[in-house]
This record gives sequence, structure tokens and C-alpha cells, in this order.
Amino acid sequence: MSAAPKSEKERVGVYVCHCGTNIAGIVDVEDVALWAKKELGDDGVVISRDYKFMCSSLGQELIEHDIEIEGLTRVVVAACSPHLHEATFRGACDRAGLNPYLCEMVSIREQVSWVTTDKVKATAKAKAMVASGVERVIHNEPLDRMYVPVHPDTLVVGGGIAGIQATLEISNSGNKVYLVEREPSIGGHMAQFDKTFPTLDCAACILTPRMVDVGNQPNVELYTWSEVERVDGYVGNFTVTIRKKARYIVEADCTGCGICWEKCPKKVIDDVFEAGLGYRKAVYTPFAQAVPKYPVIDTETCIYFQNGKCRACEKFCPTDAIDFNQEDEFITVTVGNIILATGYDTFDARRIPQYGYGRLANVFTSIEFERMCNAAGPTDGEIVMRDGVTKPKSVGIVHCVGSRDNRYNSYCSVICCMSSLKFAHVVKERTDAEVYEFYIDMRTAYKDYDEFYQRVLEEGTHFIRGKVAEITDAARQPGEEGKLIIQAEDTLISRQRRIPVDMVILSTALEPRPDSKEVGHKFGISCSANGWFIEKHPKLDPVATMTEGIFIAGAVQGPKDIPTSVAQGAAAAARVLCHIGQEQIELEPVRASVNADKCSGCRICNDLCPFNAILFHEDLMVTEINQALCQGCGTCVAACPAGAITGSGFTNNQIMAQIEGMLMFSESNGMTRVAEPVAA
Amino acid sequence: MTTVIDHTAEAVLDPAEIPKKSYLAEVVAATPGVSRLEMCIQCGTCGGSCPSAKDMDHSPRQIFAMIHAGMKDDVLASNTPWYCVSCYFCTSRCPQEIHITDVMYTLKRMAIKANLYDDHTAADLSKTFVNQVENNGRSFELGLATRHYLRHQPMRLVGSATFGLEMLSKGRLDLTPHKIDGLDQLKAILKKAKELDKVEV
Amino acid sequence: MTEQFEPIIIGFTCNWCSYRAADLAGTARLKYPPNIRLIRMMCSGRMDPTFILKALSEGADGILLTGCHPGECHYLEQNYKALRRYLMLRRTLPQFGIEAKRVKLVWASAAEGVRLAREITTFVEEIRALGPLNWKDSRAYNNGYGVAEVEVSTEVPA
Amino acid sequence: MEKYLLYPGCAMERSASAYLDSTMAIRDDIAIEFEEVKDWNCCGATEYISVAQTPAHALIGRNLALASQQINGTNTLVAGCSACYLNLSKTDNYMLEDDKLSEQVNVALSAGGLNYQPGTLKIRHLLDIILNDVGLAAIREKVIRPLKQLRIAPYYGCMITRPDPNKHFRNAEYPQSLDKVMRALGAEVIDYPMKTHCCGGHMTQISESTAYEMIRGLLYGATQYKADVMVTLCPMCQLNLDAYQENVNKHFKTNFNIPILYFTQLMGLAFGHDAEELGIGKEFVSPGKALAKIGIEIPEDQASPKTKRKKDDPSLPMPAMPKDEEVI
Repeated sequence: MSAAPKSEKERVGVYVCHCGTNIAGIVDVEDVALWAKKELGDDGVVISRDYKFMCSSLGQELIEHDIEIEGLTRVVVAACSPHLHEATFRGACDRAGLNPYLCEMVSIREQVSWVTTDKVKATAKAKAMVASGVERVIHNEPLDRMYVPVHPDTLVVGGGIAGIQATLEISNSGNKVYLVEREPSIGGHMAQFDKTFPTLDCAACILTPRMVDVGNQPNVELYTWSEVERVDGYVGNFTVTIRKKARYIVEADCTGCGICWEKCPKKVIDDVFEAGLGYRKAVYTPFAQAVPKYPVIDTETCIYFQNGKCRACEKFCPTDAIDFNQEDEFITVTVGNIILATGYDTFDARRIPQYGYGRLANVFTSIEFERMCNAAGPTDGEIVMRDGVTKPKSVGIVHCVGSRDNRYNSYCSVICCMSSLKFAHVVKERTDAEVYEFYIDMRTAYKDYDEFYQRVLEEGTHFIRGKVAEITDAARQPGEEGKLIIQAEDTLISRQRRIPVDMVILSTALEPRPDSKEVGHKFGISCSANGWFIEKHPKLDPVATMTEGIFIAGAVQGPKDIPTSVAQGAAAAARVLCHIGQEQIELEPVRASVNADKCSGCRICNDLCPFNAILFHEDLMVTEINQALCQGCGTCVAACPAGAITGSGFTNNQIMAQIEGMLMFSESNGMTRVAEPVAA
Repeated sequence: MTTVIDHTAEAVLDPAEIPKKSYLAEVVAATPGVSRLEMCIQCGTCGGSCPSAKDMDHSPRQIFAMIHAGMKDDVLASNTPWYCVSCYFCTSRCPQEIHITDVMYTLKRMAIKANLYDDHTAADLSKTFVNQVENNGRSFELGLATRHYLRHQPMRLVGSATFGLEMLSKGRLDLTPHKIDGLDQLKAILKKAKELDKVEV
Repeated sequence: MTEQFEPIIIGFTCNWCSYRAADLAGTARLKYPPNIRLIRMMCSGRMDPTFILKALSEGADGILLTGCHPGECHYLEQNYKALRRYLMLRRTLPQFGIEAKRVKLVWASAAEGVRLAREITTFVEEIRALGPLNWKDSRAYNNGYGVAEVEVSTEVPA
Repeated sequence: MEKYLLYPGCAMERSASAYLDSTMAIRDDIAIEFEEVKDWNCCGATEYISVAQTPAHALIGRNLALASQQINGTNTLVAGCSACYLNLSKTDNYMLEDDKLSEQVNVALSAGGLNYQPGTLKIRHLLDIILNDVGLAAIREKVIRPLKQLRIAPYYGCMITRPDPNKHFRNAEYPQSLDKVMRALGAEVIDYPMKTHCCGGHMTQISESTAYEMIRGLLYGATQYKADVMVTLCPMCQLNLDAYQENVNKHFKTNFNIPILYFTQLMGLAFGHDAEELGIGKEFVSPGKALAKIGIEIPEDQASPKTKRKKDDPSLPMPAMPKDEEVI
């Protein structure tokens, strides 16, 4: 089979973009343009131009002008990836009265100039791709835009500061938000902190009001101690199943009075909120200002759940709000858009044994230290050593623990320099200890950050530029006994130094949640190699994802500080509100349809569709495809033995022609063939 | 951008990045496998980890900066590689996974050729050792020690005589070297290998 | 030594993963041989074996099929169908006198620009080693298989 | 009877003969048998590679080639000396990684009628064999004279866990393998902070002050933790710590007196062998006092006793460390 005969009537315009030197630097764009006019004339190319920036307004006007004056019926733009500018050029065609789907883009930047070094071969490849674009576009058909209605409700996953911000922005605009949080309370990491850099205002003071707002906002349906179980559907209309884990507390009756956890006899180390530095009861709320105020019973440690005795909480609860028989609930909601703000975890410092965390008592992690500084924390804000009483006389703060290290995380965790400076300040403020900061590079970008660095310098903190080699309790010289010795090269004086200190704080890296891959899969978005979710465009579309209707905000997308997380929360909300405001979203009109006359009723396609878009009419013995359900993957199209199914936008004719185009000049386009043909 | 941080990318960037014929390229080429020397970020983990750093005239980190800067003679005149005890702390801790110890071996080989480092103690120890091995197929501690001390610290030889005697009395030292049977075979192999390297030791 | 043979390879990419991996390879300025030309489809499930036979008959020396990793398909499970067709095709090709090795299936997620660049580089070398196909001029093709291909290839148990 | 190819190396032949003797003495207890590589040559230590590259690898290549000729039943080549172990595995790995090197080495080897295909042999350290192939259970079974109350500083030195090309020891800084073996013998193992620090290697021959400072650090660390004996698994480490201990004492006016034994010697003692058989008596620092402590109880499980937290104890909880089994 070969593509339909080449059309005589189509008038094709070819536009080759220089993209400054991005393309023109490697591909001889002029030559490509001239060549297209000459070699592809028979295929209907009547105009072929090269231009510095096709995406510029002038570039677009060029296309519009040619459509109007030269009567182009097809347009091929050889430039960057269609994922970047397809919409731009389709728009241009549309404005000039040409059906936008009669415009085709060929990616000669991402797929040619940026990945090829040999100019001749690059130009040859560009020509082949232009040819394929031309051959394909001839077979393009005018398509009508497709729209889906947008459900006005939104799902926000993750109740950290980013999720809270997004939730408030959307709910305050009068739209409904379902906020799902895995832990018993919203607040996220920020709730664990004491002070926030660079202004040093207390985290609780600025966070808790927002948490309360979320709790009081009637448009917010809050699901804490809950997780998203499954997600179906697509942009505008997702069906989400939420697992509401049993709290064993009847929320309707609970007043949050706290008697249950006062009376609970079981004290356990709190690995989550207190980062292992403090204790909680088996029935607990993570912290005093928790939203919602309802506690949860941790069945792993609850004496009653473990060996059937106790029930102290039940005995003393004034409102009989304890219900040991409660079970997980499953709630199904429909939403138009989803924002993922599931945040980060911190690096396990035990993975770097030479830093001694877990072995040397007075080595702490940054998150432990945050809890220690916190007035509501395990030490009431006292800065003390592991014995709980002694104030340190000297403190070493180690940067880049698990960051900027190919053996752990090759990226920079962004916040550690600033939080380490914050720690130095806090130690100075609350003790008379000498403070030593060990850093590779001091990264204090953004407003007022470097000013804060200046301030900490003034306070007399010692800065040693060198990545710490090891932390040991093995003394070598007198004066080292009983201390922790931090050994590093002071790279500014090129000497190895051993600094004895009482306490060490490891500024551990920010890492993706361990289950980020599964979560990404659940929501149909992908993670980068190191586990952060991938944004649609790193600069121009940082909160959208490849999947329409799924947005990301905060540290899920990469390490971030509070201001940036808040900004992203708001940004994601804005994107969602835009969808809601439009009430409907345009979709690629890529859909499969059956030509009933051709359909032999063989039913091969019937069980191919995961979206159940294919139905079979027993009476007529023909298959039909439900346009609303079809997602346009084209699997059924490829499978139909009778060729009765067509996939708009990607028809057999289009693809066949594209293949022909790519190969039609293969002998003459610089790909020389020397070896003998193999006997087939 | 986030998605590119995938550090396997470096494998793709690698040698093209290094200007040809630079001293850096020279050192990289003389080191087996992938040394990643061009990836140094000057963090000082090596200098901080090195057990003999305090005796080095330049910390390993500094040496790498000098290599990048093309200060060939200063590098080859430095005692740094000769104080390397091959403990591999730097190599296993380097956040950039640079094969530091192997680079030190490379620098030793280059230094012997260039002959710019005035104290020959270490170089000669190596050479003497190699010599013993080439003539016997096995190392020979007594011969090694005596020949080495005779050349460098004759006084020490006297001092260490008792030491040697005790080693002998404890049966931990041979008086005569143990020769392997396939000595000629070994010599042939090493001869060929030296031709390939264009070195005569 | 004669000038080395430059194979021509057609690559089929999935709009959601491998095509974006190609974009990423570009933005990361990774280098790979220009012998490959990519065709975008919405999903590897759209891959009709006819396309492959078409490309080979039009002068391609090798075909690289790419899609999302199993379990990561944007359309849930269609890449598994691509896999089945691929395996079936590998069995069919020899009947046309074509080495099965000329068609290769590779998974590449949107984040795996590096991986895609590597796979392309290796595949180009593999095909270079196999030499040109020149199926168009080959006996098998003129015996009519070339024409028969449509019938054969569409009998795909999906 | 598990069989292995053995590369003793020059030191084990002589200066560390006690290491070889004790290894041979216990091989029946742990049911392993060794076949020595015929006419092996020196591995070049850290010296040859400092002089010339291809010859250094060819020197080791000859051993690999000879060993691969003896493959029969097993392709595992065992070395007791950490330097030998590292040299053998490094050459093997670099030949795998670097085709040019591999080719050159084989060109050189062909001059001696030999050839080695990188990857043919599995190169492992004796400790690795004893921990992972023999196993702790088998060791515990054989213990008839538990090393009760004997405080042991497990000293690994450098080259066994670093760079560890084949990742036999996942933890380059705080390995546990030797600790486990010693505990299996009933010994009291201290958390020796310098366990993988350097013994000074050949520095004793080049710059005494440098070497002595390193040795001093190790001995000081061990005394801080009140170790009765330091256990080594490398002839070079044993030699430096043992034979130079007196010089170190002179140099720093210290009076360290810590016996340095090979882990195989302690295994032998625990298995009931007598001292001579294990080459005990060849060391400079006498282990007499330390060994006198050895009792005869059966070793019990190593689980550290749970201390109950007092009501008004203000101390902050410590992060839990991974289970013993999880780290090697």
C-alpha cells in the first residue's frame, strides 16, 4: 500500500526558522528553504522561506500574509518542537482563515541542530524532515476544535504550605476544593520549623492562621489522615477515590479537648513530626495547633490494638468520641483539575557513615535541629546536647549532606545554605557557643538572602570553605578528647583542619518522597531521573505537567524554599481557575471513528480500548466508537484488519506519506551508501 | 533544568569538553578507565580526608586546580603524589566520583619521567621494589630495605639492623630472595609491556 | 578503507514519553548520529506493522520503535499491545528475508533523554554492522512479498 | 568442602607467614580447600603502578592468566592480603572497562604465551569468603573456646573496603563483616572509630614521621576504647602496627602495648587450635596478657540489653541504626 496520489491542488508554504543561531548555526537554513522550493515543487510547495524567528509576530504575520495573498492551503513550519510552538503557528493559520490543523511542524532544532555536530548531515536530515512534513501535510484534513466541559471542583493533594496556598486561592474564589493530606494534620514541614529565613518570623505565627482559614473555609472539604486511592478520567472530569483512614475517633463528637492523649499510657518516639527527637502518645495530634483538631489512634503502638487491653482513652473521653471499630472509608469525588503538592523528604544521614549520625550522639540532622529550636518542640526551644541538659560550647554546621554528591543526590538542595545560616544565628542567639559553618559554595540568591549572610558574618560565625571529610570521636591531639572532631580541608588556606566541637548539625538534602514514582503513575505524570515530578516547561510552564489538568506546586517539582513554594501554590491555583473560568478546555481533535460500511464486525478492536470507548452493535454487527470517551491513542486504528477505523490527525495516509517523505531523497541527501547490498 | 540533572549525562558530555592537548587532557589520557578529573568542583573532600595531607606541599584539591590551570611543572615538582598512601579515602568520598588515587599514580609516573621532584626517596623505593620483582618475580623485603636505606638513610640501616634481626629470628624475613620458576616468561611479558608504554625502568 | 555505510533509520515515537525524551535530548544538547528520523504518533499502540514494512520497502535500513515503559503508558496499557505486535513482527520479518534485528523496540520515559540518545547511537551502529537492506531491489520484495505485505501484516492478533 | 584458588602473595609467604599458617590451620573447621596458583608472582604492591602502567597491569595479568588456567570447579580467586586483593581486582576491572588497556595487557601476556579474558575470575578477599560463603552459623558451631571478655578492635585498613571495585563490601567507612565474625567467636567487639583508617602503608620507608603519626592515631584510638587486641586482615597493616609499635613509642614517648593479630589466628584459637599452629609468637608485641583473658563459655546472642528509660530522664532519643544484617 502506498499513500494516495500526490495532490495537485494543494498550495503548500514551507517556513524554515533560524531560531537565531540555534538552528542556523548547524543547519544551512537558506539551502533547506531553496531546496524545498525546488525539489518539492511538484508536491505543491509554492512558497519556501527562511526567517530569523518564525515564532515572532513578524514571523507569524509572514505566514498569515502568504495564506491571504498567495492562497496557501497547507503550511509547514520547520522550527522547534511542536510541544513548544504548534499552538502558535496553528493560531497564525486560524487568524488567516486557514484551518489550524492544516499546519504541520517539523522539529529541526531539538531533533537536528541541537543533537548533531556535522553541518552537512544536519542539513540533509533537516531536508528529509521538511520533505516528510510536506508529504504529510498534504494529507491533513481540516478538523473542528474539540472541547470538554470543566468540572468546577478541584483536588489538592498535600496539605503543606504549597497545597494550603493553592487551596485558599481556589476556595476563596468561590470554587470547591477537596484537600487530601496523608498525615493527621495539615501544615507540612513548615509546621515543624521554628523560624523562617531570612526574616526570622516564626513559622507557626504565619502558618497557623492559614491552616485555620483552610479549616473554616466552607468551600474546602478537608480529608486528613487520608490518601488518594485511584484516579480515573481526564482533564475537566477526573473521578478520584479517596481512602479516609480510620482515626478511631468520631469527628462529629470529638471536641479536641486532649484528655485522650493525656490519659494514654503509651509513649512512643514520634518519627514524623518530631523527626525522632521527641515523644507522642499512641493517640495523638502531631502538634497543638493541628487542623483539624481531631486526634488519631496509631494502631501499631496502641496497647488496646496490640493486646486487647487498656481502652483508657475511651474510658476518659468526655464525649464518647472513641470508636475502636471504625473502618477505612472510601469517598469518590469528581473534579476538573488536580494539584499535586506532596512535598519532599529529607536525606537519611546514616547513609554517610563517616559523618557519624546515629553512632555519635551529638550529631543531629537539620530537621531534628528545627524541632530542637522550636519553642513547642521536645526541648522547649532549648539548644542542648543529646543528654537533654548540657548546652554546647561549640557547634559545627555541615552543608551539602547528601546534596551535590553524585553518590547520593547530584543536585543542589537549594535551601540548606540559608537554613544553615539560620541555625548559626539561632545558636548564637540562644547559647554562647562558637559556631563553625562548613560549606562548598555559599548560595544565598534571592531577595534579602545575602543580607542575612552578612548579618551572620557580623555575629562572628566562623566560615570554613571545605566539604567535611569526616566527623569522629577519635581524638588525636590533646583538647580533642570527649569532643566531636570535624575534619575538613580549609580550601582557602589549603590546610587540613580538625575542629573539635560539642555538637554537629548536618544540613541534609531534600529528596523526593520515596513513593513519588507510584504517585506519579497514579496521576499519569512522570518523574525526572532523580524522582522530582517533571514540569511541562522548566521556564515557561513550571506548574503544569505533560498531562492536561494535573498541576504541581512546591517541592514535588524540585527543592524549594517557602516563598517559592507559596508562589507555586498560587500559580497552580491561577492555572486551575483559568480552566474553571473557561468552563471548557480545548483538546487535540485526535479521535478514532469507524466507517460502518467498511467494518466487518470482526470485533478484533473491541477489547483493545482501556477507556471503553468502543461499543459493538449486535443488531448491525458493526463497531462504533464513543467520541467522548475516546482518548485518541490509535491502537484500534492500527488493529483494524479492514482499515475501517480512522484516527483523525494521525491517519494511515498521513503517516505513510510522512514515511515516504523521509525516505524519498535518501540517496541524494548526503547519506552515502558504500557497502554491498546484503543478499536478502 | 530539573530533568537534565540525571548525572549519567556526563558520560555523554565527557571528553569533547576538555580542550585537546591541555595538560588536563594529558593526565586524563594517561589514567586508565574514566578518571572524571575534569569534574572537580574544588570542594576539598580529598584534602580533608587525606591522612598525609599535612606533609604535602599542595593539597590534592590544589593539585587538581593546578592541573586545570596547566601548571605542569609545578605539579610534577610537587611532593603531593609521593605522599599518597593509597588509602582511597579521597576516591571513595569524592562527591564527583573522581578516581583520585589513580590520578596520583599517573602523576607519579609522569614525575619520574619529568624528573622535577628533587626528593627521590619514594620514587627510588618504588624503582628498587620493581627491580627486586623483575629479578625474582617476588618481592624481597630484606634486599629492598637494605638497598633502599643504603641509598637514602645509611644511618637508618644501622638502626634498623636490630629490627631486621628480630624479623629474621621471628622467621618473618628471608635472607635470600625466592625466585619464581617462570622468571623468563615474566621478563618477556614485562619487556613487551614496556615497549608498549615506551618506558624503560 | 572505504567510506563507511550510513544507514537510514526511521524511529516511531510516542507523543507522551519518547518524543519528549527526544526533545529533552535536544535541550540537553546531547549528541547522537543524524541517521535517525523520528515520526510522532500519539501512542506506540498506534504502530501499525504496515508502517514498518512500508518504511523498509521505501529504503529504510532499520526501524526503532519507542514507547513509554511498561506500566507507564499515557493510555494505561497500549504499549503492551505495541510490544505484542513487535514480537509478532520479529517472527514475520525473516519470511521477507529481513533480519529481525533491523527492528528494535526501546522504552524511554520523558525523563530519559540520555537513554534515548544512547539507544539511538547503539542501534545506528548495530544497523551499520548489518549493512544496507536495499529491500526494494531484493528478490523477496519483487517476488511479490513487497505487495503482499499489507495482507500479512494486518492479520495482527491485537 | 568448598574449593577456591588461592593467591597468597609475597607477604603471606614470609613476613606474614602467621596469616597463612592460621588460614591453613582453620580451613578444615570451616570446610574450605585451597588450590594455590602455580608459580604466581608479586602483585606489584603500590609500587609498580607508580612506575609504569601497562607493565604493572601485565605483572598482575600473569597471575590472573595463570589462575584462569587452573579453573576447575571454581573460578573464585582468593587473596588474604588486601593490597594483593585490590591489585588483582583492579586490573581485572580496568581490563573490563578499558578495551585498550585490556588489549595491551594481553599483547604483553602473549609474549609469555599467556592470555587473560577479563571477568573470567571472581576475585574475593578471604574475609568475604569466610563471612559470606562459610557463614556465621557455621563459625559459631565450631567455637569451642569462646573469646569471652576479649575486647577486640576490628581493624580493616584501607584496601579491602576501598575502592571495592566489585562492591563486595557495601560500607567503605564502617564495615561490619569483621565485627560480625569476631562476635561469632564470642569476643567483645568495640565500635572502633578508626577501623578503616590507613596504617601508613609504605610510608614507614619514605617518611617515618608521616607513617608513625598514622600508626599512633590507630593505637591511640584502640587504647581509648580499651582494646585488648587489634585484629587485622592485611599483612601490611599487621607489620606496621606490630613491628613499628616500638619505634612509634620511641618517637612520641608513648607506651602503647597492643598486640596485633590476624582474624584467622583468633578464629583458630576459638576453634581450639594451639598457638604455635597459628603462628602466634611471631609478633613483636606479645599477645600473652590479652589471650590469658579468654574464657570458655558458649557465646550467646549479641543483642544489646534494652535499658528502660527512666521517668525523669531528660535525654533525647537516638536515631535507630539499621540492623546488623543490613550492613556488610
